[in-house]
Amino acid sequence: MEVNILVGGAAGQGMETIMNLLGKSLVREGCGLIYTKDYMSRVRGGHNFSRLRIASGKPWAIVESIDIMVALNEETYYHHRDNLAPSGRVIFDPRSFSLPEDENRGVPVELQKLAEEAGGKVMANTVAVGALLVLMGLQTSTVEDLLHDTFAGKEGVAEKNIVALKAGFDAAAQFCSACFDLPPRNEDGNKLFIDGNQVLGMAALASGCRFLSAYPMTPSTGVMNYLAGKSKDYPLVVEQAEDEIAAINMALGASYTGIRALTCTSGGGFSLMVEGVSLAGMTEIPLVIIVAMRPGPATGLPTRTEQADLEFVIHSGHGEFPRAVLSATSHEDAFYRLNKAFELADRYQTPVFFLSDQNFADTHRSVEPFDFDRLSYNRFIAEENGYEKPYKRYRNTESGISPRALPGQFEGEVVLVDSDEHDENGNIIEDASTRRLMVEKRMRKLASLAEEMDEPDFYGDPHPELLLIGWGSTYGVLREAVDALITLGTKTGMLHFSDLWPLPQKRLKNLLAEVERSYCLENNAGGQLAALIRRETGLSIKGSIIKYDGRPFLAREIVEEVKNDL
Amino acid sequence: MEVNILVGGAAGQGMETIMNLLGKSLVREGCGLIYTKDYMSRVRGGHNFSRLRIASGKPWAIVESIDIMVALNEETYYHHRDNLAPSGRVIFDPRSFSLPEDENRGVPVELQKLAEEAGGKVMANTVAVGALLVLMGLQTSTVEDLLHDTFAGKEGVAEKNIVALKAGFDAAAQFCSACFDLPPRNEDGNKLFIDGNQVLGMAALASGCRFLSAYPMTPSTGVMNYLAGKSKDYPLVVEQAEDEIAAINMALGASYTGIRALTCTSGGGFSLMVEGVSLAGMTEIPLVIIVAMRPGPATGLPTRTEQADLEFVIHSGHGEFPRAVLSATSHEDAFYRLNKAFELADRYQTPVFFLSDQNFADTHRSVEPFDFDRLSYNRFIAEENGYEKPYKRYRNTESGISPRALPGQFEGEVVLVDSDEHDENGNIIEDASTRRLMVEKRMRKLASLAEEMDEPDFYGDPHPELLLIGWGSTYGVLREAVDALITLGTKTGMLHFSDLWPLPQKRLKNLLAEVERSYCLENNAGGQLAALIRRETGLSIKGSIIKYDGRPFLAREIVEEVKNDL
Amino acid sequence: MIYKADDYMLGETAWCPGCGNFAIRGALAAALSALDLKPHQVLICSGIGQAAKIPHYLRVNGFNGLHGRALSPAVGARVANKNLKVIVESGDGDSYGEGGNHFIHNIRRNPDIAHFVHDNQVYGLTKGQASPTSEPGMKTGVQVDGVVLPPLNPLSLALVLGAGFVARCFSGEKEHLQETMEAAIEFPGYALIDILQPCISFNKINTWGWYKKRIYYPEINDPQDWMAAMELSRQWGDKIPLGIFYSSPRPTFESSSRALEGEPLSLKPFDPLQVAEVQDEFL
Amino acid sequence: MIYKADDYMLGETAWCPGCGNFAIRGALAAALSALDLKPHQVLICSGIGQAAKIPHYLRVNGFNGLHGRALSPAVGARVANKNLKVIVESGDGDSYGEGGNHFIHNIRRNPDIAHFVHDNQVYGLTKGQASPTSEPGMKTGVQVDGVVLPPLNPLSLALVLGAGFVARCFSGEKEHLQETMEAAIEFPGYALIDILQPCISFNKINTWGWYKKRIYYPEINDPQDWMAAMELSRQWGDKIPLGIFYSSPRPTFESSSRALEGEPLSLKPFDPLQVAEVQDEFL
Ligand SMILES: Cc1ncc(C[n+]2csc(CCOP(=O)(O)OP(=O)(O)O)c2C)c(N)n1
Ligand SMILES: Cc1ncc(C[n+]2csc(CCOP(=O)(O)OP(=O)(O)O)c2C)c(N)n1
Ligand code: SF4
Ligand code: SF4
Ligand SMILES: [Mg+2]
Ligand SMILES: [Mg+2]
Repeated sequence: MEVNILVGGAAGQGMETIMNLLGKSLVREGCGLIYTKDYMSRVRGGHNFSRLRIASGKPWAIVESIDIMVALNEETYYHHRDNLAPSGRVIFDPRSFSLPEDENRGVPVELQKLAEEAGGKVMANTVAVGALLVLMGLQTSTVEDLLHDTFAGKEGVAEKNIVALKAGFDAAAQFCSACFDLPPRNEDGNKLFIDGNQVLGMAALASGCRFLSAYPMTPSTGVMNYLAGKSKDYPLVVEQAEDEIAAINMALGASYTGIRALTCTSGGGFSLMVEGVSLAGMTEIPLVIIVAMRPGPATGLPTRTEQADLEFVIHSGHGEFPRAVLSATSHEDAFYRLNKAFELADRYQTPVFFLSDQNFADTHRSVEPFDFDRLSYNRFIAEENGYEKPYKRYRNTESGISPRALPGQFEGEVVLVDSDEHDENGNIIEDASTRRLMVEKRMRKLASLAEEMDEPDFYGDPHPELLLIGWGSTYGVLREAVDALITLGTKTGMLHFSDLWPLPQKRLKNLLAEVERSYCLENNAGGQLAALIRRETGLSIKGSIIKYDGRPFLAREIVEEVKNDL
Repeated sequence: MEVNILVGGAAGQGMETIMNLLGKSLVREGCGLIYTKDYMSRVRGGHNFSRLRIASGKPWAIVESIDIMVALNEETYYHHRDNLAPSGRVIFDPRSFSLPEDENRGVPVELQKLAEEAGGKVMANTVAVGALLVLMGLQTSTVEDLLHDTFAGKEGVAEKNIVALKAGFDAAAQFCSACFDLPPRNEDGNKLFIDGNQVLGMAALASGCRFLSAYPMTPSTGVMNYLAGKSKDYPLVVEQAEDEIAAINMALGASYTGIRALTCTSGGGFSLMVEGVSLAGMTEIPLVIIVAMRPGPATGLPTRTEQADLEFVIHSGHGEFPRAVLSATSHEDAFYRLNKAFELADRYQTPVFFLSDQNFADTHRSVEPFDFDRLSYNRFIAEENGYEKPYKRYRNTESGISPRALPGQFEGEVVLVDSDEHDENGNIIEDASTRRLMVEKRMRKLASLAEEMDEPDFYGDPHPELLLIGWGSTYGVLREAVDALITLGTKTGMLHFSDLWPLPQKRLKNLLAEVERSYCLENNAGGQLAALIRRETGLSIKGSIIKYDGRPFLAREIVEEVKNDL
Repeated sequence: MIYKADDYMLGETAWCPGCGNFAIRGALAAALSALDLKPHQVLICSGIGQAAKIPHYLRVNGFNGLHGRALSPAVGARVANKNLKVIVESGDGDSYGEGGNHFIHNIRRNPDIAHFVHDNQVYGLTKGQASPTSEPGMKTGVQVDGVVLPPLNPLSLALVLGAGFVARCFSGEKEHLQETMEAAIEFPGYALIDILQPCISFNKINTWGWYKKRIYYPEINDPQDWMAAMELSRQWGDKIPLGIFYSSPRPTFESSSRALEGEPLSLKPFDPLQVAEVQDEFL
Repeated sequence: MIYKADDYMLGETAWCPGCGNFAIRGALAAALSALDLKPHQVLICSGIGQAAKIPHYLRVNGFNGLHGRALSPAVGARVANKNLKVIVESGDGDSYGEGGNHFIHNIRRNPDIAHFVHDNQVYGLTKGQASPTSEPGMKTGVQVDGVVLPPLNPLSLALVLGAGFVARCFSGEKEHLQETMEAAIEFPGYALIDILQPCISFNKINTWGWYKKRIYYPEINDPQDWMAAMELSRQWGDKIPLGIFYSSPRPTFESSSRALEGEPLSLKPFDPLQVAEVQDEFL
């Protein structure tokens, strides 16, 4: 049992207001949901839309079919009517446009007029929310509370919005009240309504990150916005750099000097950072870099999704040095995994990448509150009596990890980091034997780093014949595809990589040996995970399901591709 | 039969003068030779040295053993005396330092004093050349000619140098005259004495390159110097950019507007260019990029050699797009191959990389004059009646290659290139189907590009049991190793890649199936070609011979590693 | 064919209705028409941002490159084909922020390029963060306590770096803008116009009204008086002067290069065999 | 322990005998000693170049980063630990060329950093190409017909961008250099000293004698007189003024950040559980 909602209009018409009000109140009502955004790289006009799916259990991905459409403009209706269920409904403003004669699913609500009557045009979106509520048989009280929360301190605003809300509710009630059954709800409604960027921002804050230097770039900017907001209340500096080169170099300076630092960007900005990545590798300075992927090359499709920077990130920066690459799969996982990224960076004194993408970054889901107890905070900094004297920043050790002291930490000791090849003190050298020593010292870290990698997550039939392999933000849609294929009678499993580099191989090798068919599923044209698996294991994944049009996968597409391939 | 010379001293002592005079005159005398540089990242002081090897046939690599050492300072002697042959000689200035008592190989020549007597201290190097000549049983006349050429127009300078030269000749003659036999020489002496950077600069000029925008960075600066010199006489602009980002973007603007453009750099500078690389991929603008590798990460060892940027270059830039990666193997090959790079860039409208390294860039060899007739110059530009009207920069075609017109070329037509995803006109788009069309159009070029790749060069026993696989500047040393192994009774062959991406696979697969043992030999720590081969073919090369201390391989090391592994 | 301003107009824009960009586009089209520059004779290079979308909306050659990197391809284009009129058009973030290094060094380089900066004092396309010219105190999603950095003054900066043509316009003064654009395009060398442009969506401080109230046309007696230009360029606040503050040509980048004499490089024929003598020096 | 100038000296340098860098290093060591700054209290950030090797030759904390990127890690260091005295020291190519964008925007940002530029008007380490401050006409392996770009004037530029402390020194005037360094280090905010430095190997124009003949100490009555400073900064040629042309503090980057009040960030303890309430807003 589920309800699928689409809200569409031009950029600037305020879809987000509707979705946030609706989404959050539904979560408070105990609904499990997911809400995704499809928007253009512009500020006004064009065609944007959002989908919200409420389903029993946990909805992991959206579907195309629409039960309730809110068409803020005519274009929306025509764009999407083919996906409107026969029993679906279209909320629209009859003063703005009319539906074709043969369309009998309309729910005309005078959004603008009712809003104006309530006190202002801007509240048209609140009117629409009222209409949505009544169609699903909900009352307005939860949204009312929310409006009070949101506009706390702004005299009269909440009240006016409540008038608008009720007006929408009443207007739509004339056409259909509770036409849609909501799936069973959980008792407490004590879930978070949160998007991917917020999860990452919060995870950074809760990992003790104290400096974000970044340059705005979609779809990573949400992390910056989140942390900037928090810098009012927490000991945290967020600095907009003059460019991405400054961003990463500032972060490195801060990390060297002793605080956890972060930078975030997307492909083009990341391209500008790779010299800094190489510097982090050479100087052995911990750094976490969130790369929120979007379709490239170059500027590409700034507000769309893709997973095409995996190999670039793994090989980014000139020269050779250890690094780890983790990725954002589900919201549930990402919170703890970004914490892991900070821990790994500090422990191994090396850059750690966290690959997100627009599909993850901009998607809201209802999730269990996070368990802050599960977070770690270990800085792996030398202690007064815990290091060999004299202090040497790059002292040669068995693990390859040298004791890390902070500048100023110990009287009489100095900490020198160097971009050139250097000796144990950090002083520039040119001789072959010190060079060898240092390459080997750095590279030795890779072995233990490899052991920190989590094996990919398995889901599905414990004895699968068919294996779907994925990574990053396709986690949810793959789960839905697995469920669907199992229902259709195919013993299906999925193996989903969160930690990507050094590539964990055990579970993959075991499973590949057992299954009959396997597919690598990726939001890119090159099949990059498949290539990486081949590079690391020599094993070829025969099947490939790829999508590179900037849109996330639908479970239906995956099921079809698999079925067609039989 | 061979003579191996080492000239060593502090930076600034003028080793280069000696080597250039000597090398060029030896070539004019008909000697086959190679001359390499080992120098520090400083301007004065430290320890630098050069090796010159004269051997019958074609010397492909230097060796460690020394027949004649010119020790411009004491350090040089102690650094290298272990490699001095029992019958070897050391030319040194007895007023500057003395050799140990038990050293009886000394040839004391008062370099400074004789120079001063000839007219100035700076000519000490010329004195040394005179001494070298006599030791090898040569006369001074060829060097005299050369001095006249070099100082043409500078009144009296050649003459003074000739006095110095003869003084050195005479002084050394007292100790040994013709102690070393030169190998048989070729009749005409009509060979070029040229280093790798000069080969590349000349190839660019001869390929019709008309714009180099670059930022100085060792070991690529030689290309810039060469072309800057030529900009006096040829229609060629060389511009020192404010940074590498400007360098690549200027080159792209020039290429778009219709001239062949080049940029050159090394690892750190290349890191700054990768966003531009991605732009070249998206806009489909031809561009040749020379990446002269040096040891990284970060600043690393600026004046040393490494082959650690192969995978970085192949995956550089965010997003996916076709590219070609070629490399510098021998001087003989590089000239034509850089020409191929320009042709491929123009034909496929895509970035083409040319991987050089310090070992190639700074090494002089004697080579046959190049055959300019073998160079191609095809611009693949649309002709007035050769394109479908209206002109569309990104017209969809079967090959993926769109007709390329230049801005201003056709009245009434405009040429629009775009960093965003675009339609056939170049106008920004966001819809899924145009995106798919364009990704597929671009990616289609890869298939025919792959067919342009030359199979790796084979050398050695036609039915090898042992196969050495290499790429780039290790060509020469691998040849010498193959010869040595064959002499030692091992049926050895080598497979050497010049064109690396898309990786040509046929010959490799065939050979691997036949041989018993195979080694990938690389100047890096990661075994990047081996990884690439695995990625592309699933095949694992079992043996790995790697060196990452910033120094080029010696044939002896290769032979030993192979032997030890038996 | 004679091109009227409308003939340069192309496609539907993605700008917000009411945005100052429209007037700037209009003024440029009118300027091109007035100068009788045909579409194929003009090249606009831009970076990324709202302003930088302009090559999609005008029928001329276009190079819509990377964020912050509009000037560099423009220089390359001048090397290849000095017959093209090259205009760089981009936002304040693009030109002075990400592109700051190219801004300062290309002023020194002095290529024959007209640089039109749509200065809305904000990052429009990425939804409202501070740009280098944002007013102190402006609150944004990132500058949550308000902008603290003092705004960069592009005109003073250009003057100090030796720019030959330095002007300020306002998108709301279209005629003046058009005239100034014409002068900048005709000027031999690098010519900067910083164009004040209201962003109705994100800049709630520097609105059309805000600008309108402050702008005035000072009398400029000697456009070669550098100190006077410097003083004008530093006026900001209650009164904001418009005009060509400085105009005084100096040798261009193109004129310093032997290779750029005569025909454009892109038209000079080439044959590898003609240059075979270059290898002789290595014999 | 009390550190005398010599106690800061470290290792053997890779500089050419006779290079101006030695005197600059000496002056800095003397300044650190005079200010009683202990090695562990000081951090020098540098880029890449001859000048930029300085962290290897002085016993203080050092961040020898990337070419052109010395200022950025210095800012980050100030965020993490505002108890450190942070000095940026690098070459003219590094600071004004590759690093130009950080130069202009960090002047605006105004972190409490002293920036000492070894201005030898040439790229030393890469063997003599033109730098942004090279004299027109200077011939090099790349500028084969001589430099054509007008030199960038770092002091005027800094003034226009609002720098609070702007000075010029000469490595051959060691005492003045040391005093000025002390003042710059003590100055609250970004403080620039452009230090004229002979490069005996590659700059045959601006030699020690060339500088020596031209330098003079103008009388500076009011170090807060911006216009006077601007005029001084523009003097170059037969007479080259030395001194602190401008000195007038304005609010620093650090002072604008709430998080930087009190203890340095790097010393503030942290526990994830303390911030668990942040997720409540999503309920
Ligand atoms: C390398 C890189 N970094 C960041 C971005 C994201 N980005 C696109 S436009 C823009 C700012 C645009 O501001 P401005 O230049 O002032 O143009 P406006 O939109 O205001 O006209 C940014 C940060 C990008 N495209 N590329
Ligand atoms: C990204 C990058 N580009 C280029 C280089 C090469 N490089 C090293 S130092 C230098 C110039 C140094 O000039 P300057 O900063 O004036 O220092 P100086 O040696 O004169 O003291 C260059 C171009 C580099 N290391 N990194
Ligand atoms: S966001 Fe601002 S600058 Fe961009 S189009 Fe809208 S009004 Fe214009
Ligand atoms: S090259 Fe010039 S700057 Fe570098 S150490 Fe030598 S004299 Fe000094
Ligand atoms: Mg703007
Ligand atoms: Mg310098």
